[in-house]
Amino acid sequence: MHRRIKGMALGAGVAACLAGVSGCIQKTSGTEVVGVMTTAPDGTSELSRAVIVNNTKLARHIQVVDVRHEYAGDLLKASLTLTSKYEGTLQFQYKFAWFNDAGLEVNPDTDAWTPVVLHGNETRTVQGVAPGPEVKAFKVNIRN
Amino acid sequence: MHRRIKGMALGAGVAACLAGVSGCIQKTSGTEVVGVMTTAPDGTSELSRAVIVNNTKLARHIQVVDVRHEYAGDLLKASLTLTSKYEGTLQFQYKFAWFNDAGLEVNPDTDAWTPVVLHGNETRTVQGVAPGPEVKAFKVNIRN
Amino acid sequence: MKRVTGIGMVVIAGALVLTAGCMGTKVQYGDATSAEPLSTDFGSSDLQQIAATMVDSLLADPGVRAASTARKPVLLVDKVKNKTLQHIDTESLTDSIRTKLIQSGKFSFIDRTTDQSALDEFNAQKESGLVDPAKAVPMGTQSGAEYILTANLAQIEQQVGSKTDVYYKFTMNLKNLRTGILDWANEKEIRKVATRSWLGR
Amino acid sequence: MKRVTGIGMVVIAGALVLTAGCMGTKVQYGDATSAEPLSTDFGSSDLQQIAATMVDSLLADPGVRAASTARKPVLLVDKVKNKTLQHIDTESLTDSIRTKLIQSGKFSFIDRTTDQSALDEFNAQKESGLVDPAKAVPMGTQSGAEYILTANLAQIEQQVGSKTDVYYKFTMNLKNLRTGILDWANEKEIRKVATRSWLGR
Repeated sequence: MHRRIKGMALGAGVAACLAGVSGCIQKTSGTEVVGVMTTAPDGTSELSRAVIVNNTKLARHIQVVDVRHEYAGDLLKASLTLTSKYEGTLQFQYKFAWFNDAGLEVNPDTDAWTPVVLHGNETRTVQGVAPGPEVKAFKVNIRN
Repeated sequence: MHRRIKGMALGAGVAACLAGVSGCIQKTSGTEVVGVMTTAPDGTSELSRAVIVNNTKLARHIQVVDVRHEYAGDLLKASLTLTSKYEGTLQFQYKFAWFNDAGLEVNPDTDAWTPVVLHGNETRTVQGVAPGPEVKAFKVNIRN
Repeated sequence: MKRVTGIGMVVIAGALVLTAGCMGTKVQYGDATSAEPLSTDFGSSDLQQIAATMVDSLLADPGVRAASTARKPVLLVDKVKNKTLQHIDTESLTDSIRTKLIQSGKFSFIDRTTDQSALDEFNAQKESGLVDPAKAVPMGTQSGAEYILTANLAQIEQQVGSKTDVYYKFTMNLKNLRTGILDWANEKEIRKVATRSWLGR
Repeated sequence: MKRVTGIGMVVIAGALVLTAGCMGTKVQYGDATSAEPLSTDFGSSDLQQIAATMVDSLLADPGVRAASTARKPVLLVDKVKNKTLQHIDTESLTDSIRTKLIQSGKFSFIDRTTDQSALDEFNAQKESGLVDPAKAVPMGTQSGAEYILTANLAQIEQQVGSKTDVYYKFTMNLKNLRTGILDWANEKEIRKVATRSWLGR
């Protein structure tokens, strides 16, 4: 009797393992942050930003609290301030993409996913520098 | 009989260990101290500070009693006075981060967590020197 | 008695079929820029992170920017001193950094590792008799490097129980050949932690 | 009896499958600046703490500041004298210190460890026949060091019963080559205590 229960438990474990290996759908969606430099008729330029949440569970944990920029010479430098809303340690990754005036991506597929570790409720900035002076907009993908 | 109790104790120990490995949530949040240099219209500059408590348990033990600054040449030097409210020995770590005028982090990811040991009810200061003259604000994370 | 053993064998055979049916190799294209590490060895994501950090820092540095506004400085990438215990293709790492810097349009690069091919072509143009001397490229007009990018890759590995902790540090310097001064320096630290466990996750 | 053994074998086989399927190594990127030590050996956090202390002290020192206001003094980092019993990559430690000091913009550094690469490039510019002499970088115009940063790393280890206590002390000096005087000195002490226990943690 005891042995049978043990066997059933083992069987359930094997099934769980197989399911884990063959993989039910793993969510890889996240948050997208878009920043576009717009130039007003009087010559001043400003950054308009948008945050698109595709994964509400991740967005509950990581919040984009600020999007800033400055120019390093003629290169756009973008900075995101991320805050963890979670008490434990969070692991996620982000990737920058850069776009020119015509909306085309500059040097596509060259920016890589960068892993970040956020400790409980920590606030951190992640930065990226545009690959060229023609960049007028950027996009940051965040996922875990 | 004794043997069985020993076995059960071992089992419980193993279970606790496994739970530790597979990880119930470990709180890694702490306290955040922010200091910003603001320059008044008459040219005098002063430090405005804020203490953000994310972990009430830690905040009951470690209290930030003072935030001071001075200039070493053109480099901002920040000092935090921490007091332990606990009778035993406390172990925690802190990390500085530095920001420029535009709010962008200067040399991100280069400051490291520094461990500190506070004996019962001890008061200690921790210091940091800005990595460059462009620094106008700092942030200190404290966690255990 | 015999019957029971037969059932046992059927069960074992069934298990084998199950295993054989599930076992198999599925091959797919993955994300080339993925940051999901498989081991603590130096991997593609580490290479990409290091290259991105170095390029961003070099492009944004005020001192380097000042030197590269009037005209593009000529750079040479030196071999990376690999102080890890692994065999790492550090040339691949510096190739990535050089490629991104060339694409930025802020720097000029020369490459001494392919000088022999250039010399072979110059010889062919002069001595093969095939090339019109008027169309041949004159020799001895190339640029020399004004700066050298030097780098170190260090590793600290600690293993305790079922946990392996590997820390990599890549340090890069820009050496000005005229003054000998290191005009720029930056480093990138990476930590990878492997935990062996009996319960998978 | 025999029947039970057969079932027992199936159970064992199942357990083996379970183990093979579930056992695994989880690899993750960790916080590169983490201060959670795994052992009393010299680790990445010790390196970072020492580097931060030395840099902060050197930047804030009034005497050094006075010397670096008119113009940047030229420094050279000497090899660290490693007096511990461990193999420690002390160059990686001084690399961190040098990088932070260069980034502060207060000091100039020369690097004698990469002089050979510079000489190779000078030779290539003069002797390969590829480089236009007018574009070549003139040799013999580099700066020399005015200060040398020297350092010692000492260790005291004590082991009693299940307790291991390791004390590290890093001492750094700034030697003025003109006067021979040590213009600045600082040290950083680190203690790591390991307690072996029977209950895992």
